[in-house]
Amino acid sequence: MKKPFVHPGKMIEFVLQSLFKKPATVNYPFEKMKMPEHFRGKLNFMADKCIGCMMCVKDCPAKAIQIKKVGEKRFECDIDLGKCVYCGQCVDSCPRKALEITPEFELAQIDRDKLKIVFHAPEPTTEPKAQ
Amino acid sequence: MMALFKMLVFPGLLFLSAVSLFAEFFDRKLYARLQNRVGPPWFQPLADFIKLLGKEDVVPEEADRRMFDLAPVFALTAVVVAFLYIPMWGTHAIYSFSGDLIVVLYLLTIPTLTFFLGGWYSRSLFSTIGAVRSITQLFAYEIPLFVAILAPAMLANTWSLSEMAVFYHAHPYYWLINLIAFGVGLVSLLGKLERVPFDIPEAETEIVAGSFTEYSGRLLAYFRMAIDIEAVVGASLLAAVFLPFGLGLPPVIGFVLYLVKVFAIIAVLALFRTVFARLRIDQMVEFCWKWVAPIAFLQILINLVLKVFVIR
Amino acid sequence: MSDTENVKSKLEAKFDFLKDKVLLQRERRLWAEVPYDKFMEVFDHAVKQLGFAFLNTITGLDAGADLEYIYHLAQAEGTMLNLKTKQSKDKPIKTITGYFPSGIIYERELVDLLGAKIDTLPPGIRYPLPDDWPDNQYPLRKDWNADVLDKNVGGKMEGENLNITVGPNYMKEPSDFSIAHTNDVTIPIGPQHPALKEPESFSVALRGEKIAAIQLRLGYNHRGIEKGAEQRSYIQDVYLIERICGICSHSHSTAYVQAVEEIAGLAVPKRAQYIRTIIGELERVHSHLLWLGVAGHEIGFDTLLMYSWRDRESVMDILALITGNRVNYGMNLIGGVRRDITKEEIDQTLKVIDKLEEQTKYYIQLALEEVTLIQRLSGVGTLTTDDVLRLGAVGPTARASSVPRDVRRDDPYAAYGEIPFKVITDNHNDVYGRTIVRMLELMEAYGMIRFALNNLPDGPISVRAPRKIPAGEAISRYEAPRGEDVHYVRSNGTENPERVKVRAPTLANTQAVSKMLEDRYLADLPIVVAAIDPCFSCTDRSISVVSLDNEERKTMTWKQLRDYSVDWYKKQGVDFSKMKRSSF
Amino acid sequence: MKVIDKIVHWARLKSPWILHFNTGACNACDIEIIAALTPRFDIERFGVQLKGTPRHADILVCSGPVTRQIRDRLVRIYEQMPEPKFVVAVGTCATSGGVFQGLYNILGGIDQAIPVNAYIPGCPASPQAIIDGVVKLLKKLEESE
Repeated sequence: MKKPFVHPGKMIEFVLQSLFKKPATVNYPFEKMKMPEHFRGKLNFMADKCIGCMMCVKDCPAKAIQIKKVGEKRFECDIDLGKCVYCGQCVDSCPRKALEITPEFELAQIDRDKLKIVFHAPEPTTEPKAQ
Repeated sequence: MMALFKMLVFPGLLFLSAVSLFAEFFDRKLYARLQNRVGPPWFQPLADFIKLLGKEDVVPEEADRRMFDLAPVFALTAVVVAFLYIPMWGTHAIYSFSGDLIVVLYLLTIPTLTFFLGGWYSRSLFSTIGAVRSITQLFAYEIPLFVAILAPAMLANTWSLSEMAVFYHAHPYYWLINLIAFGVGLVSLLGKLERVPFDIPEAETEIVAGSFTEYSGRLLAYFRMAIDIEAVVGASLLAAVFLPFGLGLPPVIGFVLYLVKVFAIIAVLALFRTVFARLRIDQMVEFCWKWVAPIAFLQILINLVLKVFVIR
Repeated sequence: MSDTENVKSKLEAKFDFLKDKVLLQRERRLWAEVPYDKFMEVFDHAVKQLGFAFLNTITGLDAGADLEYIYHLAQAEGTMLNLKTKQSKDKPIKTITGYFPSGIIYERELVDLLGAKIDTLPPGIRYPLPDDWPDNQYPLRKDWNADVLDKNVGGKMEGENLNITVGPNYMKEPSDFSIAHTNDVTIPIGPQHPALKEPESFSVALRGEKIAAIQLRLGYNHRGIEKGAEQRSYIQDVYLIERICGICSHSHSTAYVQAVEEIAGLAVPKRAQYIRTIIGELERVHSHLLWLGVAGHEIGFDTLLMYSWRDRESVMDILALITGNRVNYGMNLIGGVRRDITKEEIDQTLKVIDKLEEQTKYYIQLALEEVTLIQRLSGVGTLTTDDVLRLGAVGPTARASSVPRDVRRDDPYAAYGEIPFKVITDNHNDVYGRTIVRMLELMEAYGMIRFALNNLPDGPISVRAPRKIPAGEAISRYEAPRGEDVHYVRSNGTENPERVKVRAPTLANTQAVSKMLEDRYLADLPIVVAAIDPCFSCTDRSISVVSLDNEERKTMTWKQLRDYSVDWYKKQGVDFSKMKRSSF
Repeated sequence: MKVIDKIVHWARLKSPWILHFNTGACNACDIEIIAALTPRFDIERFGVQLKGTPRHADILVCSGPVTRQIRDRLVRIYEQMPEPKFVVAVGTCATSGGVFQGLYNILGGIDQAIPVNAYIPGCPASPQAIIDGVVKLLKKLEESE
């Protein structure tokens, strides 16, 4: 095998240049970082749009979402952020766009139970849905 | 009383610890900046040290308790004592006698031996392999280091560091003769401190942390401190032997100059560890004996010739 | 007549009972069902006469009283012959390790997961199930239920004192590590070890600094995805299969959806094909940059890790921008892709690609010139062309040994048929060669992404797929960054697949690791293992043992096994009796 | 004595050394953990160092659902760590099993085997999310004193 041309310390020049450059490091968490607009983070549920078809529950690969009927055309949604894999399939499956995905990613919790979030149904006193 | 102060506070243990912790920070920060990242804050080595002191000590059941505990303490003691014989500024160390150079070299070998003992008596597989590698490596870099330091000593015709300083102070520019040996010294120091490309005894991806795999808490803190101090003492030794210029300056400026020399050497070591990959143990030994040792002997030859025909 | 038709007619001419029975599903896909008593004959003919020299995998299925086996064979030209056969559950089938040594893991898998009986399988440790798995429980059988398992039982403790033992007695099980000489020190590497980012366990017998023998236990990552995929719907499976591996997630999900689309007869729009290709190549870029950094880390060159990962972040940004996630992109959908690429995204990607190209050129320079790098990579982990063919290595590992095996060219999928690119090969046969191959592949990938973005066809990005996929079967191949990824899907007309079989590239490559480590130093282990770019979460299997030294085996049972394996290896051209004990 | 305790507590918060252990993950979280160490995110800013041995580590960073084969190894590594020690579960799988829930070789989240101090969901948890989780854990520790 032919021995390649060697050059010990080839990187010296390159790394010394870095001394005079700003580091590539971002100042997170002291400065908030903006995720791309379509980044898949925490889910949001708009209870007034839900029709209770359960397509999201059916298609969820991680059993993270539950829809409960709490009254006439009123649905409550439990999402376990500790189970959700943030794939967004439920958003795609929903025929009424009742679910949306937000770029929020800072979801860490000390307490496991705090990862279970509930989106309550709108109060029945509010005017019954138009249309 | 003054002697005790000198030994324990300035420029002894306390001062040395502070400089060593700062040197570790300097090394890590520079390493990080060379890698285009921010790196640790200035207090990081101190925080690491205090945290480790406050942690639980776990001693493996199979380990030899006494040797396991003693090894880090030995290492720490040896390097601190070695420091007392190295002149920092001016021409005089805290203590000196006519053979102190040999004692210093000897004391600087002890940390490596304690790495071996600590690793060996951990009785863990990774520690054992790390320990054996430490010793194998010792034979590779130690002889070139001795020979390299022999060269300037020969020129000065003394075995005392302080007397060497006097000689080079009397003959400025003579230190330029020893530059080749200085290079050898730097390479050997890399091996002594077990740094990339010679970090084979603690190669993380092969044997976890080598000799230190089983150490935790206080004992690990001592070992880390010993290595930090060894870095400063090693750099001081190289500075005293190979860079003896500006010795007649007033104390404060002389002290600053000394620090500049030491940190310059540490910076070079940091640069080395940034740009090289780790060698294998066989490659390392081969490199040291094929290249480093002959170069050191070349320096001896040069100095002999100069001594016989030029300097007298 | 095309090559595939040629093979079909040859096969039908040779065997009467196959007359008009060889199904030509599409170009390069042949299926044939053979009764078991004739099977070995057909198999032998296909391998030796028709040039099907590469075993992709063996799929096993539970078919009631019988077990069904499908042997997926491939030709260098890209034609795949899928030989099906059935054998009763309590009757053994013959091992095919005589033809393909690499087949041993696929057969082990059949034994563990389906309870197949294989006639004289070479000795070795089990895979992929845990050590304390109950007897006679075969998870892939249709009537099997996970309820029989104790919820709170993990694997048994092997080697009680992991970090605090000296001597060769550590490996109490799963099989006694008796290949090692008694004077050797056996060290465990893994499942938690700094060199390994994933859990797998190497037992390395060391003589001095040299490796005398090595044994690999995988399966720490075995999760049971294949069974899980049968219990979930096709839609859920896309996400489950995407998470087989986080680094090549797009590869797995694309391979899977392609198989399902083929069964359902969906015509995926051109634009979707291009987008899949673009994401696939972006994934290759991020994976190869990742590999470069990891390789640097394994040889103590952390600066390389830092710089290559710094540059990789810009690819991650692009992927997050286009797909909505940094890893596990969720881009695929049965019938197309979920998101379109906008004009701004194209512009931004092109910009990043230009920058990365500059940087990659520098890394190539660095790899060619930095002396410590060459010292550590060159001549290490040698795998000759013959070894590659014999052990069935794939991807850059094969291509660095002058084997131009690349599915993108041999069996084009997505938009690869329309995008010009070169298959990179190298003749160094070592880790150095693999580095060069990956770096040059990066350059190719930039070109392909640029071409695909500039020639992106207009149109829809997906077609509607039914929830119930009609009965059928298909096999899909995909050139993942690590090598060829194979997915076999069989449907039965319901919402859930009947069987999903995954053969990840690392599984094919692990076979070569033991070979590469023969007579090397311990220090080479991390880089050699890293050089195949292992992804054990894809693999979660375990592999065979290659030993340098098998003198002084004492126990009778082992002697038996030994005689068998010596014979067995002799057939492969390795004669242990002639091997000398290596000394340090 | 009080002052010394305070200093040690301060040091502990400023020097969290981590040990990364993959308990059967798909690699996505693992590469994101490594990414958090590299220049873009560089968690050495907070004194975090990745260590190879449990003896040196303060925080065990786990990723992935716990497979049957790995469970006891996980417990043993946890036991080898010197006190005080903390566990962070990175990613949805480590939190609950995620997409792998119900598979036969999976036991569920890390908390099925060892106690967990912080959960970082995400599939995978991005490096920013990991930093966020570690910072939240450190904040919690700071308050606990």
